[in-house]
Amino acid sequence: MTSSALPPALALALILTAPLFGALAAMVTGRRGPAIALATVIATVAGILTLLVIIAGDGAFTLAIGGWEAPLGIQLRADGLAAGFIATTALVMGAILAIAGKPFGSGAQERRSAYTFWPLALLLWGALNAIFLSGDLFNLYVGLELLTLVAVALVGIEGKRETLAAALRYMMFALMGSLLYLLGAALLYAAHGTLDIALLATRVGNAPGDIVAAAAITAGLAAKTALFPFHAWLPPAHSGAPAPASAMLSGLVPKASFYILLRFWFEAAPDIAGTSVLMLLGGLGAFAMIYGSLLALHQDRLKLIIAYSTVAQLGYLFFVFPLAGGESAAQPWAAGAWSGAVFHALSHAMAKASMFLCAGLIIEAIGHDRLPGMKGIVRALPMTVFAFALAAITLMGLPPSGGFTAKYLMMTASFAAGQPFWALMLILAGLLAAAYLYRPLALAFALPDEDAPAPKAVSRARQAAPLVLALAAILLGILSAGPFAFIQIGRPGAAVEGLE
Amino acid sequence: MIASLFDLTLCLLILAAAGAAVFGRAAFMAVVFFIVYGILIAIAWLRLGAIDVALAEAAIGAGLTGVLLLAALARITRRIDAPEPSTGPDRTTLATALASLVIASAIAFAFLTLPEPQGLQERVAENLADAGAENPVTAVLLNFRGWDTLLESIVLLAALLGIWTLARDEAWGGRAGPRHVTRPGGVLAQFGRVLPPIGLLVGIYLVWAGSKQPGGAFQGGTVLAAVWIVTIMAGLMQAPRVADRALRAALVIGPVIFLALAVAGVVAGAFLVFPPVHAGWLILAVEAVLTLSIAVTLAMLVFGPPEEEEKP
Amino acid sequence: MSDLFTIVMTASGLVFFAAGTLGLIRFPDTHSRLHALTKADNLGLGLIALGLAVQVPGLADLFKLVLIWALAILAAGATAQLVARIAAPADLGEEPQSPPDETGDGETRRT
Amino acid sequence: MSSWYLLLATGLLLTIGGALWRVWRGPDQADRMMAAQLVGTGGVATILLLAAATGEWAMLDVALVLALLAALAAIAFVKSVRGAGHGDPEDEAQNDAARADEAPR
Amino acid sequence: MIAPSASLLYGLCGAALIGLGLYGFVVHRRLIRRVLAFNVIGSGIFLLFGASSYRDPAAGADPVPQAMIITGIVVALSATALALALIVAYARLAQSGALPEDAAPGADDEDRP
Repeated sequence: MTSSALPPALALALILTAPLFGALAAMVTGRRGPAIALATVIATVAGILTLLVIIAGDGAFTLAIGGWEAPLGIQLRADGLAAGFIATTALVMGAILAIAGKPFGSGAQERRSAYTFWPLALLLWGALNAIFLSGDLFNLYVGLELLTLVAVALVGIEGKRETLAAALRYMMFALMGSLLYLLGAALLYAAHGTLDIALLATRVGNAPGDIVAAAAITAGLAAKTALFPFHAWLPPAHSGAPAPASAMLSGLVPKASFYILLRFWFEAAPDIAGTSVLMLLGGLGAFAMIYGSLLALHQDRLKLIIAYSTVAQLGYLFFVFPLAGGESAAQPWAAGAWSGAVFHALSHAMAKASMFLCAGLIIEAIGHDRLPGMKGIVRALPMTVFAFALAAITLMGLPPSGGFTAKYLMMTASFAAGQPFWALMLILAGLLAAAYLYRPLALAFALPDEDAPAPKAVSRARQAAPLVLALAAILLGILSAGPFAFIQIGRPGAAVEGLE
Repeated sequence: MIASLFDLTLCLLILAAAGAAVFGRAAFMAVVFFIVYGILIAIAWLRLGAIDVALAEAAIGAGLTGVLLLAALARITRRIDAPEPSTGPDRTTLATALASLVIASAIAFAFLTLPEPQGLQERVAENLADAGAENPVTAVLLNFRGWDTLLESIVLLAALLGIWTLARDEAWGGRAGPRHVTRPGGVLAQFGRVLPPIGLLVGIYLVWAGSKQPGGAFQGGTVLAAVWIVTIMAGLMQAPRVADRALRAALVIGPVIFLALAVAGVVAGAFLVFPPVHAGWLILAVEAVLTLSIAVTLAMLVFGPPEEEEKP
Repeated sequence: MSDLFTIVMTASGLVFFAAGTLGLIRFPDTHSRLHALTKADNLGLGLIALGLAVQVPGLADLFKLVLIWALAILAAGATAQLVARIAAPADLGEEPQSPPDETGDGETRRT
Repeated sequence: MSSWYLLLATGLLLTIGGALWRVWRGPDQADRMMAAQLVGTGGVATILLLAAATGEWAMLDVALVLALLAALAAIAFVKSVRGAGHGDPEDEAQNDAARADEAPR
Repeated sequence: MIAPSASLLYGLCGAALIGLGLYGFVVHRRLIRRVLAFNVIGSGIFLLFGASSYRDPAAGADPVPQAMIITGIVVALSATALALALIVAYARLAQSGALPEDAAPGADDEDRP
């Protein structure tokens, strides 16, 4: 599809290897973490820009690793969806790494967490990129395991009793999820002699093996995405880690397993989806949304509110399955629902990461994240509170944010499909998000208590990082036509309607 | 007929060992049963025509995992002796048993109704000449699906980083794990002297032979790691400091060279290619450095995070 | 001829293994079990390896057989001594070091 | 011959079954561990017979690895008795002095 | 009666192992037992996978699943090592081998006698 094979290969090689090289370098040198991270960002972003240009110009493409075509080898698949997730990840990682230089910088002596944070963060990035580009279910398994082990390590990086418990709880869910996924992959290979997603699409049918495999893969990935009832691990894990780690864990990590679910249900096994299964997934999502929101309302710590909000927000990602899968897949509204979910995943990644980074800065300033202590914090941290408010707009789904575009697309699809229940749930989700995010915001803008200790100053440069992310989430809404068209590139059965 | 008898007996033993590992009352007993189970599973792999997997299982499943479990158990039980919560056969365990039975039956049903096998034996055989390894499994691991293997070697490092993260801050930079003491000249110390030369030989042989017959970087690396572990447990050597540059270089050298090779493919407009002309020695070279990194990483996984406070 | 040799040797190898297992099951205390075990099963393995030695196709495989047996003896010798020290406190007048296996979780204790 | 080897191997599996019984009964940790050692040796012998039965002599490598690593678990076990898994299993009460400064906190 | 083939037997054995492990994983509260159960499930899946790729002994075992299984074994070992290290570190701080929600009331407070 491209005139020369060199630029696409170079772009993919940079995206796939730069974070891994960075991680290995950081593992050796120890105290150069921030500098290596900067170099990694530059190299990876160069690759991503090349990739975006290629995809926008010449369309989606695949690259057979080692020149071995499927089913023998592994195919890398670069389409609009992959590039969208990769670009968003790079933006979020860039902001996180920029802000992490202070808490995880090293002095004269190498420190434990300052050492391990950098290779872990870069490995997390490398794992995400590997997942987003992979077109092979077993290769995805290896990527997912890399991601999981790194994420568990990041949860436990504080080394306190509660965070270790959270890491262990997370690990137990994640291990079970991996095994289920692996079981499904094994059954699919046994039946069809390949794990390449494109080849599977033509081979997977409705045999018992395929159904058990699909069930296992879905359950496994749902556990990793913290879909209700597998959600219990998420809030303590995401809220217990240091802010930069939380931002990665909440904003990016669950998106990987959701992304594989999307690939699986819409590309590898589109024909297997029965209405009842898709309804169940959507229903669990609705349940997660309500449950997570209600618990978020009851939290008194900022990071816990944000973490429970993730349970809720991940919940309505799953509305995509009843709206765009199965019988709906051939319908005109499917593209809108699918794109809406992708928009939601991307804007949530930016907004949620921004919020956790804000929470981290607030903790830096006042020493804790208990709500009452946040009174009047806007005076000390105006940019941070502004970023938080912008991110909140996205999470509530108010215009003109990316979250609004997502909700608009999904609601339109929901009415078109004659399933208004999902639209109702989306409205409810927005209201609940407004409710649980109102409290911290209201307190931040309130008059500070007379006797409250003065917050510590936080540099403007560092406050800029979450602001950039929150602004990006808003921009995604304002400029939604471009990204909307872009993520459709290479989508099987891509349709044009949805955004008019 | 006799073959079936053997298979049936082996399956029953495997199930018995697994059942005891799951149901056994004492944790130590469960761990011992798990070690036994690993040995039996390795034999099962031989019956399934998978000698490479049997090697990996014998080295990892029966060997390293057992050591990890025993060491962890010793350190946990030293700290806790409180009776753990009962899990008698109440309603939840009954429901769990039922659910497990249903799931296992569903999987068995799915297995029994699998369509005609369409494996990749032929396709692998057709391309073996260009793959640089005569052993088809090695060809798949290093070449056809080399990206999996590259990521997997990094998974090991991720686990190690995770383990190092669990060190106490004061101990950071110090020697990995506790310091092992033994009586000089005792049985253990003697054994620790005799075993390593043999193990070194076997490990290197496995890597070298891996391109032609069963074996390879992971199996050989595991054996080498085991040798190092024995030497340290026998008190003949001390584990390296986690801050040691040489150690860290050894940990990453394999993945780094593999990654570099992957990037070099860009020149040909591809990713991770072994040019058929050079594939033979390239694969051997990659395997050699991978073995070193894998061996060091596996051993460090067993040693654990640094524990003693670093003396300035 | 060589087949006959193999059959006799491997069969007697199995007999020793069986004897070792019988001892493991029937002998009353840890120490005597240990004793029965290490002698019998290493002898059994040696006989089987010897029986197969006339069947292997190459010198390398013969060498491997020898190495396997040597390793087994070496490992069994060392571990038997080490375990015996732990398992036989009575002879040394020390308090028991190898606890009766109660490290467990007592998970079924109440049932 | 192949059937003969398999028959013998089946017999070996039965002796392994006997060892499993001892692992279950205990009563000491040492009993369990030594019974596991028997399974290891029996497993090595079984693999030798399987190699002979199938003519796949590459299986000997598996036996070699198993024999080489058989001692690993046993050493980890004897070490686990003292000092949270890193003490000296041969350390008797009278020569504790060397241990004093190595003792775990 | 048709003689059961090796692949059939080991495949069913794998399925049974998955069931056994699942039960153990859910029922046990001590984390180390869960890690054990995790490994039993894992090897059950591998056995099922390996058996399914050996259904036609004339064609030989498919090398691709073998390579995947070796990868899987190494990945499982990495996960096991990290999980065990976490459990040890947690036990050091909490004096418990189970997660707080699974520990018996008061079990956390009991020290070694």
